[in-house]
Amino acid sequence: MSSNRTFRGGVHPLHGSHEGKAPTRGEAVRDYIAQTVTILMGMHLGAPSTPCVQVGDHVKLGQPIGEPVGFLGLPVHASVSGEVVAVGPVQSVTNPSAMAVTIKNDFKDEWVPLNPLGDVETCPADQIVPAIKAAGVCGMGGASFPTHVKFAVKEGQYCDTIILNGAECETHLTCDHRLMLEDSKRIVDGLRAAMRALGVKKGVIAIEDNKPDAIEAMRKAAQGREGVEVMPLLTKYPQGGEKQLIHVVTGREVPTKKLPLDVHVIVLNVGTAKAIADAVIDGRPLISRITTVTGHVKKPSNLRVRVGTPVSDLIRECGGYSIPESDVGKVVMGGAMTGFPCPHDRVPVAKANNGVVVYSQREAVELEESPCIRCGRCIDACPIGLNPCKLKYLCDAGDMKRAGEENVMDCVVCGSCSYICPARRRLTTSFKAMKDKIAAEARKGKG
Amino acid sequence: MNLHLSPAPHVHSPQSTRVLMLNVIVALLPCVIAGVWVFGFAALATVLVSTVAAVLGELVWQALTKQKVRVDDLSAAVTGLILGLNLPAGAPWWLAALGGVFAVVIVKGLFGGLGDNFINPALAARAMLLASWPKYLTHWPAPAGVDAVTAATPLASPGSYTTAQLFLGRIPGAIGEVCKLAILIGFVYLVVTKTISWRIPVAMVASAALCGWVLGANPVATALSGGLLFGAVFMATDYVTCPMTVPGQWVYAVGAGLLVAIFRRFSVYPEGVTYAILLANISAPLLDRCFRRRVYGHEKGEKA
Amino acid sequence: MAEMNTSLGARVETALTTKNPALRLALGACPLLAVATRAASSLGMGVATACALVCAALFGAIFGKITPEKGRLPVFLLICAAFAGAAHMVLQGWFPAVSEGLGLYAPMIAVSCLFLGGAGRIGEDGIGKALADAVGMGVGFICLMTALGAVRELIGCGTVFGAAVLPAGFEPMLMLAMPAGGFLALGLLMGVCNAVSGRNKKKGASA
Amino acid sequence: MSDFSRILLFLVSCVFTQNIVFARALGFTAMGDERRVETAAGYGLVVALAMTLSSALAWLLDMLVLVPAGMIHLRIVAFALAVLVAVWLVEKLAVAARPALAESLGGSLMPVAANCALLGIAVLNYEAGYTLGQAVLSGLFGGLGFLVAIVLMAGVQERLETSRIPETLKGMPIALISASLIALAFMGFTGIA
Repeated sequence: MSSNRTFRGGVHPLHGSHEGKAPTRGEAVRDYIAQTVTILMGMHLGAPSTPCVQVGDHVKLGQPIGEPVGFLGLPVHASVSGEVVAVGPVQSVTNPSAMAVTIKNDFKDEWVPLNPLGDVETCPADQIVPAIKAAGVCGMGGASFPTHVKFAVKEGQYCDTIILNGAECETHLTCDHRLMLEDSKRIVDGLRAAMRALGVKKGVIAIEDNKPDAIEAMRKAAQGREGVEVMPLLTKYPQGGEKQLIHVVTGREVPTKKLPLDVHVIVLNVGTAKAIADAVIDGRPLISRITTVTGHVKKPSNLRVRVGTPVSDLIRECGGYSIPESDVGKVVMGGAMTGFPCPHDRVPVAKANNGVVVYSQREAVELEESPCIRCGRCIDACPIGLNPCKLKYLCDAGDMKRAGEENVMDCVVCGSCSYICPARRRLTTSFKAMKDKIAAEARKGKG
Repeated sequence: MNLHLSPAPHVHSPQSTRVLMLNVIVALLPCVIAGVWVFGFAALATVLVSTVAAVLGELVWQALTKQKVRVDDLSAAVTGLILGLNLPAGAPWWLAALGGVFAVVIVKGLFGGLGDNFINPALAARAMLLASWPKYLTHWPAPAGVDAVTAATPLASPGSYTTAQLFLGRIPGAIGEVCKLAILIGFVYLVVTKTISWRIPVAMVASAALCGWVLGANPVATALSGGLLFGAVFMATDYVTCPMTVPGQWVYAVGAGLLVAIFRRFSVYPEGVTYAILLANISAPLLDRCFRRRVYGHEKGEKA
Repeated sequence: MAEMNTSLGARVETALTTKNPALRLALGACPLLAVATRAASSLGMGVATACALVCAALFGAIFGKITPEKGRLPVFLLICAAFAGAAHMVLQGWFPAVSEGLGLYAPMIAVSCLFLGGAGRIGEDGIGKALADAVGMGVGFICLMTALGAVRELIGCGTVFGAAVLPAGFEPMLMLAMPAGGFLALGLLMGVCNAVSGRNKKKGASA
Repeated sequence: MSDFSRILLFLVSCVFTQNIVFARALGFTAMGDERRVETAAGYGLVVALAMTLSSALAWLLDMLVLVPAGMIHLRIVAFALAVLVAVWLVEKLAVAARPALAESLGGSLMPVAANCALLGIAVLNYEAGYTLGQAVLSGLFGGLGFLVAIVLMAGVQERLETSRIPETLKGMPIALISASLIALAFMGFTGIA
């Protein structure tokens, strides 16, 4: 089942230890329901939603508690039933004061009335996208882009292929792997719903060849489904990057500053497909997700948790830290290549948080940057074909103009260059900062 | 709990600068051993002096210029070791020491240190020594146990040595370059540990042999004589001074091989590897300009 | 692309009009680099160039006023060439050793003067100011050339002004007598000057 | 030896073995702050053209005016004049043939005359006692040597942009030290042609 399909560049992080996935990939998903959830209003890319409940209110499962704001807005739903105990800013992974609603679970799991559309093959196609929006579905692979916006095909555009991203190239994570094994039919249902919504004839489920069982399971589930195929890909990071995936699957390249739809492709994470299926078939909003908890925890696992569950609950459910608490050096939300470090372990899980990895102090200590030796490894590793070595110099010098000329805006912030650099230079960090700076400048120019 | 907040990626390739330099030192050890076997302990003394001088030179330079002392990245040791192996056994101690200091201070330090020099320090130092004190750099002691004080190198009198002699190295020459077997062991080690790619050494030796053949030299003898193999494996592959992109590296290596053949045939020096690689180093920035990778989503050569 | 096309003329002109005396001195030394290998002959060349420079500056200041801006550089080059020729003839007559050392580089005195005199700016200053500047540059140039020649002679042959000053066992570093050594010596000399003047500046600022 | 191979050897000699910048230390002044390969190539072309022309002009001036009139002591002035005329001609040529190029050269090419390689090549030709044809070739090949030198230097200086060169060495000093190392490498050509 191994495959040669891949892109140019890339790296093989933790290749010697099965990309860090060994401890959790054989573990079936367990349910965990928290006593208290803190649901962030800004879990998607775009303006945070506005809370529409007050302290003391009783909410039911799936009841909207946040109203969408702006073009990229999404509703937020209660992930447990119970009493609202707080509405106000909390610390999230990246934002020290993020608006959130805290609900004390009464463990009754009473649902609000739902509007299921029924079978994905027969339901009215024009109601699929509104259902997805109402369910608050956003990309669950990490970027958290509102899914219904991806489906907004503009005048003159069309989509001919939907790619389901099951590559899971990020290290440590196995939540998509487990989902594909345990819920393969729902994933295909979600893909079919998306295809029907836009009248797309071709759906491709792309999976890295280090997950042969998932490829098998998805092939079985896809049998007899119209236009759906499974495509194994070579195991290499960042195989699951949107641009890389589109190139590998369709042979097309997304032109710079354009979107996948400009080359007639939409890419969805497998978890998003499952959420779409839930929204269409059952009318259920997105209130839970599977999260991989691994690293220095006693019992690395995949947990199906309610949105808003604190990370500390996940770690306790996995038997707690396997090293003394003083030796815990870093708790990362996501995988090793792109994950965000948590400021403390009580931050809540959002819709797009696919994993929690615990590092020891020794592993977490920041390596000292040393001079570039011009070995060219970063150039070979860059999946985009940039010259990170030169770009780093320009970014550190603050030269926005020339960094732009060297195509810093095309950087996908995958971390391959920083990973491979023998001088431990923090290339990706510099590029991210420069991208943000240029984007801010552009916004200023417009506004 | 004291959590670090350093940004992604949170894992790093195990190959640090230091590990890479250590790999080169390990790969050079067979050459050192072979040199001692061929020329006796005078060879070891020369190599040690230049290595110690390079390391001390870097240490003192970095301390004087108030930089962070980074001798522990081993790059100065590699430079000194390679320079020592490029000298004749029994070269005066001050010559080896001066070469080591020139390499790390003038060729590297003045430009900013590791990674900032545009030309290979060990080779530039050798060229400096050859220009300044030519009599010591063209005086080749005979291998230990051979009844002569000095002898003609294979390049000066082609055909006087068998292929086996050339390969095993009981011939006059620079300490590190004589034993091709040792160099090949080092080469395999470097390729297996992914320290270097096979590309530059193979392309350079092949190009030199082929061009030499066109100019009337025996290709096997070309490949096995003088410092070609040593230079191709250990010096042309210097990260800092070779092109960074793969197509650039091909052109660089083929060009260096061509220059070796031309120098050996036409110049006053019997050996041209030093100059060939130095000239290739100088063209490397231009090659890097010519051969850039196409950026995803851009037409070839298109600018943002 | 705009930046890449920064006008060539402007670039060279900066070299000709720079106000930085150290840079002007170094640029002036470049044409004579190949022959400045001995302290004595370098001193001679320095003096000859300085004399030519002072004369050229005087005439440059006079003619510069009446020449349109575009014609200043050619006029100054011709003036420099005339005095370089005169200086060369004087050397040939009175100091044949220095003249021989110059060899075919004698005309380069003209180009040296061009840079030392800041050719692009001639005619901007009055005669008095131009003369003072030329004398200053001339003295500086004599010092620089002597230092350059002395350093190269000391390390390249082990002598200074022809006198052996280093122990008998010293083996001269031949490279210093070659162009490669000239570039290196001048570069390092400039670096040392910058370091020293930089330190003085810092001291001045803090005092 | 055929004419062709003689010319080829002369070419190799002028461009590499006796490179006007690295082997004769002439014409370095233009490289102090050259940082872009494109500009360097344009400048090198202009100089090469001017060198060819000034070689011819200086030879003609010497043989047709100075020697017959017994004014050989005015050689330096005459050669300087030849250089100025050559540069002036190249400027006119550039404006006529490639207006865009001329624009990019900043209007006036006159400062190019300050390049000592131009005066140097005229004197070299005279010292070597070349015929007119030899002098023109010497100017052309010497100019190519200058072009090679300035492009290589510009490549190196572009590369050094990212280097942590000490403040006191930035600019001219490090350019001189780089030229020194390149000159060392060019010694490999010794004995060829």
